[in-house]
Formats: sequence, structure tokens, C-alpha cells
Amino acid sequence: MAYAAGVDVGSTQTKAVIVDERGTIVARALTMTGAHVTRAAEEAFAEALRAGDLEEEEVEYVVGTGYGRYKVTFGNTQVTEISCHGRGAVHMFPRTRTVVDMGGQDTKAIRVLPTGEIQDFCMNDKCAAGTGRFLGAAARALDIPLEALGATALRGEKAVRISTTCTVFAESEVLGWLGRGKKIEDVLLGVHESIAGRSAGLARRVGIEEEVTFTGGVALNVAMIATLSRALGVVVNVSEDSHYMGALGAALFALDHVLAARTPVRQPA
Amino acid sequence: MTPVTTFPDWQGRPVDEVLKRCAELLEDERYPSVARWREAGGKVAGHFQVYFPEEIAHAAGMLPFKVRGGPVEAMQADSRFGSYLCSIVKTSLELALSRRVVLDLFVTHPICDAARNLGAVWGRNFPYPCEILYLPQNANSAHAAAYLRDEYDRLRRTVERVAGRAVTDDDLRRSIAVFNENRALLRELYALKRETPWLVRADEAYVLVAVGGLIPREEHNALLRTVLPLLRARPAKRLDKVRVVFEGGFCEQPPLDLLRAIGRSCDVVDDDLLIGLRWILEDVPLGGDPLAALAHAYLEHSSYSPVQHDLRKPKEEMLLRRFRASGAQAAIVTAAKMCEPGLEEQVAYARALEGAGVPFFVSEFEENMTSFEQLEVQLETFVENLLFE
Amino acid sequence: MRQAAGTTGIVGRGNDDGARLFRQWFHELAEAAEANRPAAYVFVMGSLGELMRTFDLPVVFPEINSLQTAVRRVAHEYLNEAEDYGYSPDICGYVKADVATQLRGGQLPMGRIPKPSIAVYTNACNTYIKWAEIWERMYKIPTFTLDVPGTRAEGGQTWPGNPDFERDRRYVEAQLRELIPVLAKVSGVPFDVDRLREAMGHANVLGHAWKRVLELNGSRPSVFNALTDGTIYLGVANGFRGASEGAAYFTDLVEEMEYKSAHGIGTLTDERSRLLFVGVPCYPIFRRFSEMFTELGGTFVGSTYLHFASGGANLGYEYDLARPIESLAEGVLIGVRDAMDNMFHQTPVLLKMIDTLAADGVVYHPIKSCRTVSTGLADSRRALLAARDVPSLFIESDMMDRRVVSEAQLKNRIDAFFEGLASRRAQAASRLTAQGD
Amino acid sequence: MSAWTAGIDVGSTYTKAVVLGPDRVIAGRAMRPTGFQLSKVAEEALAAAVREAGIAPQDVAYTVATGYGRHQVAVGDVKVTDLTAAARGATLLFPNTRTILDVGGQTMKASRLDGAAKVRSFRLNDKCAAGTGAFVEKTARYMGYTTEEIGPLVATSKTPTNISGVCAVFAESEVINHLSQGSSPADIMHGAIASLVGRSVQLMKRVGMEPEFTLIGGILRFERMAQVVREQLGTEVNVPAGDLVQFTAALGAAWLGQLRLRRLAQDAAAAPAASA
Repeated sequence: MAYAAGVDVGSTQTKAVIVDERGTIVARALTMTGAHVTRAAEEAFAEALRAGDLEEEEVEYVVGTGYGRYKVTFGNTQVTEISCHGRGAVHMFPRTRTVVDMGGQDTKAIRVLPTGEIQDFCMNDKCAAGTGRFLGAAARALDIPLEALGATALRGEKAVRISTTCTVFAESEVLGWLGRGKKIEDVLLGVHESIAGRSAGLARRVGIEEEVTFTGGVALNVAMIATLSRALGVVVNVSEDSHYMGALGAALFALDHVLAARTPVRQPA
Repeated sequence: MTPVTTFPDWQGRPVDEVLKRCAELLEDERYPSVARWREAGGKVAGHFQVYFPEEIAHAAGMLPFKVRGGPVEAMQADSRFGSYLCSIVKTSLELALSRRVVLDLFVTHPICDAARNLGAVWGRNFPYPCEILYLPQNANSAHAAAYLRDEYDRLRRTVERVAGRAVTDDDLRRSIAVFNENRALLRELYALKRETPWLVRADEAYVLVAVGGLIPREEHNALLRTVLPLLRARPAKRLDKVRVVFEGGFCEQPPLDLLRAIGRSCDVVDDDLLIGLRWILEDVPLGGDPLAALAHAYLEHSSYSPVQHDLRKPKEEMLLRRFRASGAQAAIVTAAKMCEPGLEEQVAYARALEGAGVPFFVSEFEENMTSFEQLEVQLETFVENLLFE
Repeated sequence: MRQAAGTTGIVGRGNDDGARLFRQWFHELAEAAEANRPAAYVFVMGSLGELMRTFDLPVVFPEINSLQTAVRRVAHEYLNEAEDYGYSPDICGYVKADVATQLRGGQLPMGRIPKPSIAVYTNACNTYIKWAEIWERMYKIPTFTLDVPGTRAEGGQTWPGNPDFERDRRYVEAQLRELIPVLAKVSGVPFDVDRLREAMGHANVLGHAWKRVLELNGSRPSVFNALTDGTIYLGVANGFRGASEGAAYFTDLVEEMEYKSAHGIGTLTDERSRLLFVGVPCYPIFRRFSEMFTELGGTFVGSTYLHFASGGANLGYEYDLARPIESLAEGVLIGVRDAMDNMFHQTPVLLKMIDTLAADGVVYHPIKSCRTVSTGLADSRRALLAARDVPSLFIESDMMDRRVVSEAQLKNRIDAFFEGLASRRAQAASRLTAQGD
Repeated sequence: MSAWTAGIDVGSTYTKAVVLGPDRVIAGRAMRPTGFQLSKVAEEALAAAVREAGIAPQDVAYTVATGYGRHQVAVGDVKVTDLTAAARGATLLFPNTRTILDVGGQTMKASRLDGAAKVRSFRLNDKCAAGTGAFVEKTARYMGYTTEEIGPLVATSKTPTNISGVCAVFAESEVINHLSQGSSPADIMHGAIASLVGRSVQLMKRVGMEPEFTLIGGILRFERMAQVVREQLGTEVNVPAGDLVQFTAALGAAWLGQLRLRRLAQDAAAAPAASA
């Protein structure tokens, strides 16, 4: 049995995924990226090997992705997380045509072909306003655990219109509204709607085609799933592995190499 | 003659109630007055800020609708534009894409680079005619008047095509008369603001002007004819506020709450808010060639703004004139975020005011901003240091 | 290889001569500055170079000066200086760099430039008008807006003979006739229609050749990189419009490009992707930006920048020297209008370029600084993709402000774009073999 | 009648209270995290300051509230902005102050004063995190350093890395790049502070800065900050001693209270004289 791995070095977290020949995930690992990018990548990979109870030799090919992809020095090659998210999403949900990925500082909208290859994509350019990071800041400000944020927001009835989605101002913006007597739930609902709205805007740039798969760490947030579905007018697919989607995609690209090396070159007729 | 009363809500109500209804109409995202007009079979000519000869659309029996953005999320429009853009261009397109307003014609003009692009973008997104009215940007050419008269005539032809009827010179003269009255009434309102600001707050005067962009001018005239006397008769007491000129509202409009915030500590005795509804400063003569008269009005009797270039009207000089004429004590020099001409003009304005020893502060706004901390801090600091010893 | 050896004379001549002319031009400007001679400030979209030369007025292109500060990596110093003066971080970086240049008495990395004695500009970019108002205030000099009405509605261009066109032409002509005495007064040189004819003749040669050069990039491999080499040619097209040097340079350039085309000499040894560029170059990392593409086998075969930033010279409009002023008005009207169409109504332009230049990808580069070129790009991209299934990349940065140019982000998107191009090629190939079976 | 006054500065992160005696001596002060029950925290801070002053609550004759939460709190006979208050506070500490730079976690304010401690012109940073304290803190947190460690760390740096990103969050991907290209965390932090100072100085230029310069605000927790400002301005700058940097606005508010008291007393004295 041969294995392939993908390591996704993001701005905050580094994720590693190992797949077997059938492309099934046999191990995953997650570490914080921090200042020592290469080390973080090595740690994530090593942890995944441990988790899958595998020897490094058994993994025939490793693909690095994410902002730090060029720092995955032990990787055989690099692929951008844009391609990887597309590939991963289609693997998880074969009918996926549009992928919305919400990460720490980037929100991506990707249109993919049935084969998983990217046809078009767009990302936020100007600043990180309205990306997932805002939620973390809001959670900190309200000291609500990040996991509980979505549930709280869903209890909101009348969303507050949030115009400032700059992460750094999340605190004063959110507290400001509370100070003006708004309910936490309504403020949080507003936060989610505002972020969902911006992401839907990106998705429209590439054209929303069903099915839509929602990936990235934020995809675990129930309120974001709901508000995004509403903003897109489509119910989005979400996998519990959504924050491993980039690493999974990378692992699948790695698997291509493994299999290609196997199959004899086909003679043209 | 207008097929329907689009905004009857205010009739026969006390002044505060009238103002409330006007504010509601202004902030109603569904634009009910425009909808009523269409339901009655009327056609709508949407025209982007600032200098549009509404008389020409009016003469064809169309409702001239001032396209000036709105307090909406640019959910769909965002995907049509880049990031570094003023809000009004985005939300204006959003109003149409979301079908909050449905037009039969859209006209913009080269007031700025974004507005010109809007013409092309609009044209790619809607089936009805969308064009750019090329107002002369060399107002100092001896040929400008003749050129503009011809350009207005071209617009007349477009309007005739859309309205499906001819627009005669007499139609035009009738419309000019209606707008002359409207301009006179608006001048009265501004005189009231200037001489007895305690009778009409900045935000109140604003909504009275603004509804003019949403309803037939005949209705607006009736409204103003009724309200002005009521305002004068208002039992309001004079408060100790700073008399200020507000500059920077020529295109994108600040949210009502921002004007309310200013109104708490200042009397806005003059401004360039919605100048697009009152840019012709004098009555347009009814005799002769009406298109030539309108062209002459633009070149000779139009209000200055950062998006009009005329060597005879240095803008900072015009601002100082506005400031002195209104007997203001201070100036608030704002600009919409990402507004190239507005932000560029701020520098000249600031230097001119500095030189003239006028107290002022510089600020930026966005039509759909929701928190005013920034501005309130500026405003209060400003006032505190003017009033306190 | 042997072939290449024999060609050293011709291949690359355009770049070398371009650099030489550029130095010569700034040397002359420096002299004018020293001697306090009058100079005309003009802009790339409607420079009227042929008219300015008739009055011996050295031409200063503030846009080119500003972009040079970015290419030479000092733009941030200029931008900060202008922002300290009060200009917003959100306005045009060219304007700000020029304000700082004026505050520094015309000092630039390439040398000193003269103060304006007159500014002549069109409305092709509204910011030109705001810009000129700044000099008006600084120097109390005459400024002249040459108002050139543009296309009223997509596809609504009118042509000579059409009454609407003739009305516009008359307006432009009237303005030119108003401008001429002003130029004579500022320069102290009387107007001489024969000198105008001569300059227009040079402009005719230049325009005709520029058009040809752009067409020649349809050859495979492409003979110049529209983003890098093209910008050098563009500089000459603007700085030497109406001058004999300009005419000669472009005659040689056609020769070079025809030679390269005939001998299959391309800019890339392995040309894998032929791309179109839409927008304004990323000057703060000018070389690096294009390397991010060439490293992956992509080269730019065409660019809307070479159209609008040459004021429409790419059309190769031929002036009728028998009726110089009327013809000048007509040429300026058609050229400047085309420059605007390349920014606002570019879909038909791009479709044509995709076909004639055999492009297989389009790169949109909207920038913070310039609303004129950037506002509608996302929408015109939608329109293009609706009309044609072509891969496209949309990346936002700036032409001046390093603060909004994130190399990491650009690289990421560009890599992804090429991954997409590669997979498309793979599919196409597999479809072919499938048919082959 | 007693002449104690209080100033309360309800900031976005901390709420500070100062009790001031007629002799301009700070009798008591207190600081509390703001949270979102503004009125409550303001009262607590005030009570604590009063306790420290060793006086009874009713001894405080006049209270002035300032800071971003000034309107949300019940306390305060009058409310003023922190720019107005800081102007008074800074001149109380450094009488020749003409330009004040106040850099907090999320805001940056520069103001120019006239001779009478009144604000003549002022500028606030745009509502974008770029160039606020948060920008520096994020970079530090991202590389795994605490606020306290920043000073010592930066001290070891010779050449600041050029951090040009406008977005505080995007700065992170830039930091990855710099780390990848081998820049040291010390140089990167130095770069972050330098770029922050660059923006501060620009803001000061915008108000037409004149000496003397006084620096206040939470950002001064980073010792290196003031030094880098000195370097970039090429001149001395005043920095209130110790945690006074964070109390400057509250102090100014309390001082404004003293001025109000004096005026009220004058009016009271004038009234009968007029009637006589």
C-alpha cells in the first residue's frame, strides 16, 4: 500500500493530511504555524505520520501548499492552496462547481470543473476586512469560545448592520454596538451576515454555479454556514474536514504523481 | 402632467409629521414613489449625480430619478467593481441590479472617472439605453455653448425614443417653468436655514430637498409651498450653536444620522448637499431656444463643485464666498471615501480656509457608515475648542 | 544560434535606442530647466505632441515622471511628501508624486524637469483636470482643457460624415484654434502651419509603424513582451510624437520586429502561454511582476495599456496634411476616443486581440491609484467571459504605492492561474488523443 | 466648599479615573479594563480613585468624562473628547506642549495646540488598522512574543526590515515572507514599530506640528517607541513618567473640572455684585 501527503502551511495554522491509494484520508494533523515555518511543516507531517502509524518512507510523495508552501523543504513539489481547495472540495463533494474558502486572512471563491481543476477564482485583495479572522477577534472581545460563536449568532433576531469589518476594530465595533444597547446575538448575527455578504460578492465574481462547497476553518461555524447559504441563495456543502481541504487537495495532487509513476506510459494509437 | 400622486403621505399633516414622512420616504429601500409612478404607466429616467438637465426628461413626461446610491449593501454590485471605489457608484448600481428601482433610461456624465465607468458598466448590465451625457469640460471655450446645446439636443432625441413621443420646445418651456419654481422654493428653504437655522435643523432641511429627487417636481413644489410657511411658524427656540458651512456633499450623500450628529452642536447655514437638485442658481428664461437657455444656465449660472472645471470659478474662492455669504463661523470640509475629486479639492479648501483664518476641520464619510465615533470626536473637539474658554 | 549571432545589430535595438532617446529627452528637459525655458506639461492620452513641437515647447509628461519614481523605487518618498502636504492616501499616485516633484523644484531621479509654462490636457482622464488645477494654484499658469467628447454608449461610436461626429469634431477644432494663439504667446514662437504639417507627417509615420509593431506580435513566438518591452516603445511613442526621431525610431522598430518574426526569434525561449494585459503596469515591482509570468512560460503579447496610454496612436490614423487643423481635430477626436474605449468599452477590443494575437489568457490588473482604468474591470471581465471561454486572472495592486503591492499575494494568484492554464492544456491534449483513437 | 474634581477616561480597552486637588496634585487614580458595562466600570474606577485619594465620594465637586465611551456612562457633569482632555493633561505635565501624539491600540490622534492648551487642529487615523498599535502587537503575537518582550527584542536589532503592508492582517503573510527570506524577528519587530512611527509622524505633519512634542497613549508600553519617534523627528519628545502616559486624558478631564469650578465660583461671586 502506497501513501501520499499534503502539507498546508497557512498564516496561522499548518495542516497535514495523508491519503492512501484510493484517496481516503488515513491521517490528519494540525499545528500552529508561528515564526518557524519549516519546523511547523515538519511537525505537522511527523504528527500525521504518528497518527497514521506510518513510516516516512511509506509516503511516496509530498506536496506543499499554502502561503508557506515554499518552506515545506521536504516536499517534492508545491501547489497553490487555490488549486488544492478546488481539488479537495470536488473529492469530498463530486458535484461541486463553486468553492468558497474562508481562511484567516483570505476569502477565496473558486469555480471548478468536474475534474477538480480550477476554471476561475477571486480573492479579497484590498485588506482582510470581512475575512474569518474578524470572528476570532469578536469572540475574544466578547469572551465567547469561538466554537460557541455561531450558535449564539443564530439566536439573533434582528441583525445589526456592521459596516466596519476590519479585524482590528472588531472589538470596538462589537462593544460599541453593545454599548448602544444592542443584543449580543443580534450584533453577532450582523457580523456573520456582513462577512457572508462580502464572500458572496467574491463568489459572484466567478459566478455562482451549484453545488457550492464551503471550506476552510470558518466552515465549521453554523451561523456562517446559514448566512452564507442565504447570501448565495444556495445551500452549501460542508465537510467536518473542511479546514483540512487544502491539505487534502495537496495530498491528492501528490497521489497523482504516485499513480502516474506506476501506470506505464500509454502508447498513442 | 403627472399620471399619479406618488407621495400623498404628507398631505394635511403637521410640520413635524411631514418631515417624518419625508425622512421615511428617503430611507425606504423600496423607493415606493418611483414604484407608484411606474405602476401608473409612467417611465423613469435615472440620472447619476450631479449636473443633469432634468427638464429634458421631464418634458417627455418621464420621471427624472436622481441616482445617488442609497443605504444598501452592494451585495451584487460589489462583484462588478474593484476595491478602491466610492460607495455611491456601487450602491447606485445595486439599486438597479436588486430591482429596488426599475429604469427605462440611465444617463451619467463625466463628472469623475468612476461615474464615467458607471455608464459603461450599467450599459453591460441592462437592456435599456444607458449613455453618457458629455457636458463640456472646457467651459471656457467660446464654442462650449453651441456644443452643449447640440449635446442637449442629442439627449432630447434619446429621451424621445425612450418616451415614445416628441419633445417640443413648448414642452421644454413648461418643464423649465416647473423647475424654476422648484429652484425658487429651494432657495427660500436655504434662506430660512441661513437666517433662522433654529427653525429648521440640518437633517430636516436635507430631507425636504432630497425627496425632490424621488417624486415629480410638481409634487415637490406643492410640498415645499405647504411646508415653508409651517416651518416659519414653528415654535422653536434659538440655541447656542456654531454656524457652519458643510462642504463635501455634492455627490455621495452622508447618512442622515451624520447630519443629525452635526445638527446637535452646529447650525448648518449653507452646504453643497444634493447640489445636483439645485445646481442652476437662477431662473432659466422661458423665451427663445429652450435648449440654448439650459446650456447657457449650465455654463453661466451653475453651482461650483469639485467636479466642474471653470477658470472663472476657482473653487476655494467660491467656498470662501459661500462661507462669507452665509455668515458662518466655521467650516466642515468633508469628502466621501475614495472620492478622487473630493479628496483632491480638500487640500485646496483647507489651505484657503487656513489662509482666511476660518476655523475648520477635515473629515471623510461613507453613505452607509454605521458608526460615527470618528466624526463625533472630531465634531465635539472642534466645538469644545471653539466655545469653551 | 548562428542565426542569432548575425542579428545582434537588429535584435534588441528598439530597447537600446529607446533607452538612449529617453536619456536624451531628459537631458534636454534638464537644459530647459536650467535655462528657465518655457515648457508644456502634457499627458499621454492626447498629448498634442505634434502641435507643441511647432512652438519649440519641450514636453513634460508628468505621468511618465511619476512612474519613473516607482520604477526607481523612490516613489514612497514622493508619495509621503505629498500626503504630508495633505493629499489622501486614496488618490492617484501619479498626482501625488508630481506634487512632491514640484515641491522639490522639479528634482527627479532622472534629472531636473522645467516648471510648467502651460498645461494642456484632455478629459480622457478627469484626474488630468484636477491635476492641472494644482499647477494653476501653484504657478498661476495658463491651463487648457482640450475637451474631447467620448463614446456615448457601448457600440455607439460615430464616424466622419455622421452629423453627431461632425458636431464633436467642430467643437475639438474650435478649441484647437483657441489653443494655438495661447501656445504662440507662451512660447514666443509664431504659429507656422507648415511646421505643423511637418510634425503631423512625423506623427503619421509613427502611428502607422506603431500599429504595425503591435500587429507583428501575433507571430509565434511573440516578438516583444507587451508589458516590459512595450512600455519602452510606448515611452518613445509619447515623448517623440511629431518629432523626426520618433518617426525614425519606429521605422527601425518595424524592421526589427519583422526580422524577429521572419526568423522566429521570440522573447521567451519556451513560450507556453500568450497573455493579454489589461490595465496599468505594476511599476513598484515592474521587472519582478513580469518575471512571475515569464518564469512560468507566460509572456504578454498584447496590452490595452499600449493602446490607451499612446492616446490611440495604435489606430495609425493618417492625418490629411492638406487640411492640417481640421485633420488634427479629427485625429485627436478619434484617437483619444479610442483610448477611452480601451478603458471603458474594452470587450470588443479584447475579443479582437485574442483572435489576432492568438492569446490564450487575459490578465486584469486594476490598481488603487486609478479609477479611470480600474473601476469597471471586474464587470468588463464578466462581459468578456460571457462572450468567450478564456482563462483570466484578476489581481489588484497599484502602479505607485508599494504599500498595496503584496508580492506574496500576487505570486500566489499567478501560480494558481498557471496551474489552471496547465490543466486546461492537459484536458485539451487528452481530448485530442481521445479523438485520435 | 471642597475643590476636588475627577476625570474619567472611558477608553476602548481601559477606563481610567483621576482625582485632582485644587493644587493640581493628583490625589488618587485607578484603572480598570473597560469591558462592555461602561457605566459600571466607570463608577468602579471613580470609586477606587476616590478611595485612594482618601476622600468621600461627595467631596468630588465636579466630574468630567472623556474617552470613546464618554456618552455611554452616567457619571460626569460634562463630557469632552479625549483630544480636548489630553490637550489639558499634556500641558499640565509639560506646559510648553504644542503637538500631541496619542497612539492607542486602535487609534492614532495628532493635535496641535495654541498657547492656551486649546486644540487648534487635529487629525485622526482612518478607520483602518494599518499603523495602529494593534499592527505592532499582531506582528509580535504572530511571532510568538509577548508585549513585554518586544522592547528587549527590538533593542537587539540594527536594521529594521521594511514592512510596507497597509493591512495589519496581511502584514502576517508579509512577515512569513520576511522570515522565509531570513530576516530576524528582532528586525521585523523593529520594522513594524518603524512603520508605525512613520505613520504617526506623518499624522503629526498633517496638523502642522510644532515643538514641544508630547507622546501619550498605550503604545508607549513599547519602550522603543518613543526612541524611534525621537530618531524620526530628530528632536526631543516629552513622555509622561510611568503609567501617567495612560492617565493623561483623565488628568486633563479632571483639570477641566477645576477650571469649570473656578468659573462657577466667579459667576456665583459676580451675581450679587451685579444686583447691588
